[in-house]
Amino acid sequence: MSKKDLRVKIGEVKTEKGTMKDLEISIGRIFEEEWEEPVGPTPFPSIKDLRNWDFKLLKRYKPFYMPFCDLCCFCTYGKCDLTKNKRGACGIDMAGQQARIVLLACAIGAATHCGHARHLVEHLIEEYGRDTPLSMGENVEIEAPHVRLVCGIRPRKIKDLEIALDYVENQVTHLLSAIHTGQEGHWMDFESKVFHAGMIDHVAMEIADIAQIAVYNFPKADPDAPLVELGAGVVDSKKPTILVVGHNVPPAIAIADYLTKENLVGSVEVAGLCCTAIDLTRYSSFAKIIGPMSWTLRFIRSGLADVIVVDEQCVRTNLVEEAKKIGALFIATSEKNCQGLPNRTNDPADQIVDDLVSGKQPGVLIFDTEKVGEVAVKAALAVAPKRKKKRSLLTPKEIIEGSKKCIKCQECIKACPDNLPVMYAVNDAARGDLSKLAELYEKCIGCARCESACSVNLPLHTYIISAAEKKMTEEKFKIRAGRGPISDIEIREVGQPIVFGEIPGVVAFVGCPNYANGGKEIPEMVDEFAKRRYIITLSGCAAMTAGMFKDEEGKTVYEKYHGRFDAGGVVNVGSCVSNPHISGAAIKIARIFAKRNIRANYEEIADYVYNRIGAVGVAWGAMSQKAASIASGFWRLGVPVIVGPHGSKYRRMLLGRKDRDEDWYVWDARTGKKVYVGPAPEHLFYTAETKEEAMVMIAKLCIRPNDTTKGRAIKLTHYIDLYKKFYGKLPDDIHLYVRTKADIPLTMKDEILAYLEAKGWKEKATPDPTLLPRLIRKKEG
Amino acid sequence: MSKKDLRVKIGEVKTEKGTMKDLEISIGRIFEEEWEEPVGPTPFPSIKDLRNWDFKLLKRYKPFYMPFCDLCCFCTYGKCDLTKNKRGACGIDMAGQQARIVLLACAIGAATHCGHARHLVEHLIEEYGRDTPLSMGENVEIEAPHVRLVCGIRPRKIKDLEIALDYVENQVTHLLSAIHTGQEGHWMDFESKVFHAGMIDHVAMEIADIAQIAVYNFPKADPDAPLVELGAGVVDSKKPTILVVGHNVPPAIAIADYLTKENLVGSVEVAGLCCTAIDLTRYSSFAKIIGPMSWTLRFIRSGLADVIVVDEQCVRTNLVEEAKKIGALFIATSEKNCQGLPNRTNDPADQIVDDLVSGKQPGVLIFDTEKVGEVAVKAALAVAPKRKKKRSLLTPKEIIEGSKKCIKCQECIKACPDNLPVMYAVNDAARGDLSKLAELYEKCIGCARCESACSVNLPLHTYIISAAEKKMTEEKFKIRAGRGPISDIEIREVGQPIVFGEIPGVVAFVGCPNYANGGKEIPEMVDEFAKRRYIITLSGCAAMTAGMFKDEEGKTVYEKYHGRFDAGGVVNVGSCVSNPHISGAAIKIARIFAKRNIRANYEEIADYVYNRIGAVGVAWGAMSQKAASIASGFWRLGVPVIVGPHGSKYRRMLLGRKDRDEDWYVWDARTGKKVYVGPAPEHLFYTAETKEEAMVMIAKLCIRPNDTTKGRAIKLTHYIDLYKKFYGKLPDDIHLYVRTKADIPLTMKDEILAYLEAKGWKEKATPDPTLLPRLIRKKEG
Amino acid sequence: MKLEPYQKAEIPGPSKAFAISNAKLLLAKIKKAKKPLMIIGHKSLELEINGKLLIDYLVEIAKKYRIPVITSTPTYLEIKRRGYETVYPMNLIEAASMVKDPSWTGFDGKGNYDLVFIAGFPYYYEWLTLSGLKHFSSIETISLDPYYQPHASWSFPTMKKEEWAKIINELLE
Amino acid sequence: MKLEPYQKAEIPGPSKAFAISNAKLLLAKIKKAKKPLMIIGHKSLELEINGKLLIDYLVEIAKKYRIPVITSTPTYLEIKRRGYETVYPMNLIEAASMVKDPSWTGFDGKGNYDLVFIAGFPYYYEWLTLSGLKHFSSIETISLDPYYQPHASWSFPTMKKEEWAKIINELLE
Ligand code: SF4
Ligand code: SF4
Ligand code: SF4
Ligand code: SF4
Ligand code: SF4
Ligand code: SF4
Ligand code: SF4
Ligand code: SF4
Repeated sequence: MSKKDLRVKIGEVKTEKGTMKDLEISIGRIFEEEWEEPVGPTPFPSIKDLRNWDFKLLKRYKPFYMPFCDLCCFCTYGKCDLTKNKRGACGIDMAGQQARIVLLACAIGAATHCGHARHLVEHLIEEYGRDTPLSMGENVEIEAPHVRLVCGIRPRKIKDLEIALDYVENQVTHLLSAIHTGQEGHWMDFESKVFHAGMIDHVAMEIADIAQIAVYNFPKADPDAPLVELGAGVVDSKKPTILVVGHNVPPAIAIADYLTKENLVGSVEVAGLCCTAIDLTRYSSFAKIIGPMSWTLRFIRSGLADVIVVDEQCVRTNLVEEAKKIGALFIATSEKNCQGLPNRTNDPADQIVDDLVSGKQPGVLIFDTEKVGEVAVKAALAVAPKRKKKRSLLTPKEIIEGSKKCIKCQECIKACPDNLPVMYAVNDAARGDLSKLAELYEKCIGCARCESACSVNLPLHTYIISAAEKKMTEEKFKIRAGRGPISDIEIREVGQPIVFGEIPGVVAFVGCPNYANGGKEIPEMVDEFAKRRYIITLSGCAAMTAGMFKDEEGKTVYEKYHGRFDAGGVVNVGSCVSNPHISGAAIKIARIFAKRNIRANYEEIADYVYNRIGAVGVAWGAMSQKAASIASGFWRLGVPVIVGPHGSKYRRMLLGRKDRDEDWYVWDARTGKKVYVGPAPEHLFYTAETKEEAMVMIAKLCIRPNDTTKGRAIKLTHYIDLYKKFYGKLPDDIHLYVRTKADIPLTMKDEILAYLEAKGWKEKATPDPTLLPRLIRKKEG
Repeated sequence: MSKKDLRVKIGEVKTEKGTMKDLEISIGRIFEEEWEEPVGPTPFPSIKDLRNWDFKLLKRYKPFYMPFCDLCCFCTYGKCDLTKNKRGACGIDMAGQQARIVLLACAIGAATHCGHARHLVEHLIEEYGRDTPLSMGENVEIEAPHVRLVCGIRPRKIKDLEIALDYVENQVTHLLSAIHTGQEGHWMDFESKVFHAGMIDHVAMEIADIAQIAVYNFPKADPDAPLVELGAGVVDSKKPTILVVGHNVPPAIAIADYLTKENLVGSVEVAGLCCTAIDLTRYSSFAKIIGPMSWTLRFIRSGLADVIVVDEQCVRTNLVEEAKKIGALFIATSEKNCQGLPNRTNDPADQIVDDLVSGKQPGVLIFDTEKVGEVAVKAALAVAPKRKKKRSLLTPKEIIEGSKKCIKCQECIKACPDNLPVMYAVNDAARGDLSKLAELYEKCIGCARCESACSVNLPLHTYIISAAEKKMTEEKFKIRAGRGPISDIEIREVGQPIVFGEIPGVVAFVGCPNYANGGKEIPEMVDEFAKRRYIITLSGCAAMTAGMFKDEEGKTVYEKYHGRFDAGGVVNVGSCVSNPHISGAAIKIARIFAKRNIRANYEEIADYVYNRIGAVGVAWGAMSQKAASIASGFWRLGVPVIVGPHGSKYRRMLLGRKDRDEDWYVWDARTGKKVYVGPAPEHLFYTAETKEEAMVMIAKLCIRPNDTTKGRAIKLTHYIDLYKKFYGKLPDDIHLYVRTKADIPLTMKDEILAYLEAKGWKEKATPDPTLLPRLIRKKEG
Repeated sequence: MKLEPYQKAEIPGPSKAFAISNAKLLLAKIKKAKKPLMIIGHKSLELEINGKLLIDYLVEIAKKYRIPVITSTPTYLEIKRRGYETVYPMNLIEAASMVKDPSWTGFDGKGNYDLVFIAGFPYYYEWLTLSGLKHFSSIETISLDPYYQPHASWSFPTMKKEEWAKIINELLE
Repeated sequence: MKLEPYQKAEIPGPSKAFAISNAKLLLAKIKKAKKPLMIIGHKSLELEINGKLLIDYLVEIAKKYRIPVITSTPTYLEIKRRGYETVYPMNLIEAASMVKDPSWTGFDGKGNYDLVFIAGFPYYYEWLTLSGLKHFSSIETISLDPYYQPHASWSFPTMKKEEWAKIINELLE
């Protein structure tokens, strides 16, 4: 692919300048010549091109695999027992198989964003034309850092994105192919492919987001993006309500447009779950956000939605059934999520509305976005008076009566991903006390597995939300609408303090909050680090969750902190596909602050980010394959990621060994010498057991070899301070991070000096760090 | 994608006619105008475009799912228990999950062929230029039936294939994306996507094969392609030997070219496993075929290979280790299969050879095909005298001594995919009798799971092959080299007899023979149906296996039968990627014989094939994800597939219900009436328990609604004859297939008439059958 | 006597067959069933237990308790040869997909079967078919093989062949 | 007392923990171990058994048998508060990846541990870590949770808390 070779053969081309017949053109490269930045070594890199870089990381951060299952069941030779060092019929061993599973997850993740980006770009081109410019606003010159970095092209118009998408699809296909039985076998090469999947995933996401920002005129690098209503309680229950669910926003936008066109704004509520909600609020001032995926059943069963419109990704797969329960009408809009429904795309809108409202067809499939807008609104208006917000919530009496049927089999507890004490809450309920059920609401992730498992078919999830109904209706918060990219001005201001370490770090809260406590702990962590003047970036469901908590003054973190990409900022970039603005900020620092060439220059930039930019990702409740590939995109770029304990289910961690000095040498680009720089960053992929552990690790993983003494002192202050707070003592690895006495935080000087002495600490050098010998300016020896 | 929109923006284009600067072109469609065939309704169909057709098939052939596991472990919500009607945390149920797993397998399969095709086409373009014409020989006008049918384009030069590959990659990405948690949920839509994966897989395979046929000048629709040596015994053990393994032939061809260039033909043996072997023998007269994937360990452990060169697909994943055991040198050549080896692509050939031969690096990775040729040959010449065919086979004494260590734990039996009685054979060996071990050789599929499981680490697979060494060295057979496509002339001759049913059927033996008995049973079935004057087509490992048996006269089926696509022919089309020549023959019949438009006209052609062409696929030991997608490509085209019992591991069958009359109505295109046509074909995907059952079902599944009375009588003759042979009585469904008395085979007239009478049989109509109301020529009513 | 799949890796998941420990249990099942059915595979022609082929045991059970049998070829001919006539040729998975359908009326047209005995197939083939029935039907299934088939409702544990024969012989007494 | 994962779906595969049925067995294991280690999770601060927190039982065992403990925060503070000093702050999987490495010399620099007790983590977290150790190390692992952890070498079955407490109390006597 590095020589991606476009060619066209056509019978007839019509351009503004006339018609050409039987034109045939071959083009060796598609690189613009007018762009002054030289093409780096790896334009459109294939799987193998960055393998060396990956191996460098993988040698420092060895995978620790945790198989979900002793078996492999990938082909009809299987199942194969891979316990311990057994090999499967194809010759694979357990490490290989685990890495292969991780690759599968990441390939699915990357494919999902790529498919999303492709459908979005196709749609936008159809609606707005292929020449729509890709402006990210006045303050953003580097519109697509990932596309530039990886592909080596500079997209100017929306059609330029298609070249990059072709590349991503090509690579996804090769990656998936490597999973076939009897292909790759070595864990290390599987892991390198995992990183590759992550890299192209960031390209795909970036494409999706810049396309929609440009065309729909979402906030463009706007630190003051408006505050938006958030929570299960923000919907006006008296109005007809449309619920949009998913990630690919055009159908939701068509609904908003139709309402605007028909002067119905204010008469119909439009609220959303997951990223479609986030993206809709970047477009429309009247849309509302209910919450993340785990809020799906809560909100639907509350009965407020009259029409449910789903697009793709993170859409609970049995919503047709759930919609039926509450008499809501159901519209599917994506070819990736058809749910067996009749395709009504080519029928007149009114006929579809009739069939829905009359109950002839409780659900339909419509691929025409505009028609979705019309049908959804008309159907909502028509059905709302009829169904009168039918709900499936239950009265205390119903719950108490039902609970008495429990046979105490514990199946609910055993089915719950977090082993929540459902049975005990039910048994209390049978005795008339619903408080335990209501308490579960806080921790429950809305998966309904308990319900599905119940021996006597109690609607357990409904019990939980019914018991907590009051709490649910009181959930009214604010979130800052997704602002999109970080502006060049912001980068110019923070580039140096970040690279020098004076802003102690950039912490990105991303991914789903689909594990217990996610809801409470994310806002707490955000607050802690914003207070400490880290830069906090957020996206997707994590961004919502951060907003779902109010301090004593009734303020969410979005109201409490500013939205600039600067110390102490709480910066919601947008939906999941906005994540590349976070990684992209690091790339931009390399370009704008450090003047590195980024064009097709992945390895050098990753090396730069890895050694200099104290960024860390936190995915506190991530559950999806997309989350896996997003994380691996961060890893390849040299940004460590922390997950909650549930993250162990991703089946492997990438852990450094600070006890092995030999692992932590870099080249000094100035001298060509190998220099010990300490375990910085110590890990690349890490599960924290508790939020306290996570907070300590966040602070530590922001440490980078390039920190100035001032920067290192600031970072150590936070690390040590948090460590002391949560462990009651000094951390046992300070000596690895203190290079000279000037690195020591002033306020802890004596204590640390004593500690260093006890450890026999010696002064260390501060190099111009790199893992790439080719970047040494002076030849060694 | 149906409006696949190519656009180019370039700084500079150099063409033969000069240089253009800052050219920008937008092209709405890429369809040649000069091609007189009109563009059908579904050019470059997306996932949803053939959903209606799929649903028609799926309503007749309902999936019967057989979960491998009660659980789903696809995301970090899991594992989820889906037993019975439980739902996972994402809302999916067991039927949805099983269909999703099938889709995953098929997406992997399609991706694998697509990746293969892409690498091949890129390589050929690089080596031979993009304008290399795609000639399939004088007698083939329709060079790419699948590309024409699906994409609606007519590829003339190799570069034209890239457009189709872009399309396939795009669709693979969307399909994979549908597997993400919280996307598709309904089994029926997953199954429709399965069919879609199969369809694009045939496009991908076709691209790969016509590219290599055209460029490498493989036999072009040649019924008299040369006979080639086949078997584990055909290698001259005195010569330095290179073993090529995999599917993507360029590195093997580079070896052959280097030998030719250096005048070394005859001094070095080149033999192969799997499809690379097949494709190499289509190129080079001196190459030999060892056997299918299951022969891998046999041959390697025999020690004959001095150098092992692997490319991609169906390559046992621990061959680095196996090569080490016998001191063979190892070269990997594909980015999909790097095995953690050092990348030596940019080093001088002699230096690599030195490092290999000296043992400094037992294995290397080389992406430069030409360099692979040079290194492999030089290394083989250098190492052969040193290693002296070191083997890992054992003497009877060694086996007997070793066998005494057996602790009778049965782990070997429990680990064997076929529960072969390994322990009992070992225990006999301990008593000095190796005959049972030698017997296992016939059934063993070479997976080495027994070995891996053995509690006392006995090299059990080596025991088996050592005990059967004599037999192995006597394995010398012939196979006809892959002939490529079916010529237009052949189609013209057989089109009518096939469509009318006078040639009773086309039986395609495809896929791996990786289950016990595959080796014996495939040749037997081929012989039976060739004798009955069916047309037998074969590809890949099944084609090899068919050749691995000699009749009393010492002839293989390739020597016994002609190679024309005509009654009684045994037609090896080539490797796995040659499969589309088989399905393509059906498409060509529709075009050439019936004059249907095939361009972008999938549904109509599938309807044609389904109702008229008595073809059936047999995958008697298929194990791979590729086999799954190949099969599903046949299904969507209306061709049923039979697998052996192990095929149950594909986890679902598509079974018709002949007892439900209402399922078997078609439209009569002449009258617009709905007409009962009997269960023809009865099933779409079927496991046969035994070869006898398979043979009866093969004959039955060739029956089609369109058969003339003569044709039907012939088909029934074979069906009833085989049924009587294997069940000793008349089948109980003849009345469903006899439409008028003229359908009754003459030789069985009385018996069948009596049977019909007893069944209360009534005469039935013979319509012009179609499942598509739009094809009715006269409006109904 | 372990409740462990005979194919080591073919772990079913949380739901596993109950163990058959004696003939009484089998007898009770047969008695309780309104319409039992037996499906026999060709491995029954190879597996010898105490000098007698598995197929002989199975046919004797079918005869004694008048259980109709479904089988394929060549087993069909072998069963006929053993003088049992209530035997229908049908493929295993075809049979399973019929039995799964509550509206199927069986070979006598009088209604579907409610208990399926199964034995004598390649392990994985039987295993998967039983899985299909476990998840997608409410039919009770009993494997009569001398090893554990966890996807059945009931199965013998993987056991010594003599012990198996003892129990089966009791059933035949 | 079933050998069934506490998370219904977390079926390990063919290789499963042996059941701990009495205190003697645990005692023997401790005695035999050259260098035991205990890793304690924060759920031990929530789980009450017979009026006493799991962490208290665990710390008492550690104290009595002088087993060094690895734990994270906030558990670290809680263990210190209980007066046990041989406790090292470390993340569970970090600890597992160290223990897995035969060349790791432990906290005393004298060599790696050979027996790991583990308890008090979120079920799946402990489950997966144990899986990592099962497949990629030869360390013996014992789960002390009152429910079955099948990826351990040894585990209590899922059992009544009183029964669990009885056994543990015997160990503490
Ligand atoms: S992919 Fe390999 S290990 Fe997995 S089931 Fe197939 S042969 Fe076994
Ligand atoms: S719905 Fe809530 S309580 Fe029920 S299983 Fe899921 S997380 Fe547990
Ligand atoms: S699964 Fe149902 S019956 Fe069983 S304990 Fe839970 S609530 Fe009670
Ligand atoms: S890997 Fe998953 S689906 Fe496969 S056997 Fe294990 S738990 Fe079941
Ligand atoms: S994909 Fe669905 S069923 Fe599977 S593990 Fe995830 S939540 Fe459970
Ligand atoms: S190598 Fe042969 S005998 Fe051994 S497990 Fe595989 S198929 Fe069975
Ligand atoms: S696994 Fe090894 S020790 Fe056990 S029975 Fe088989 S040959 Fe003997
Ligand atoms: S037939 Fe099967 S084993 Fe042989 S090459 Fe094809 S997929 Fe591989």
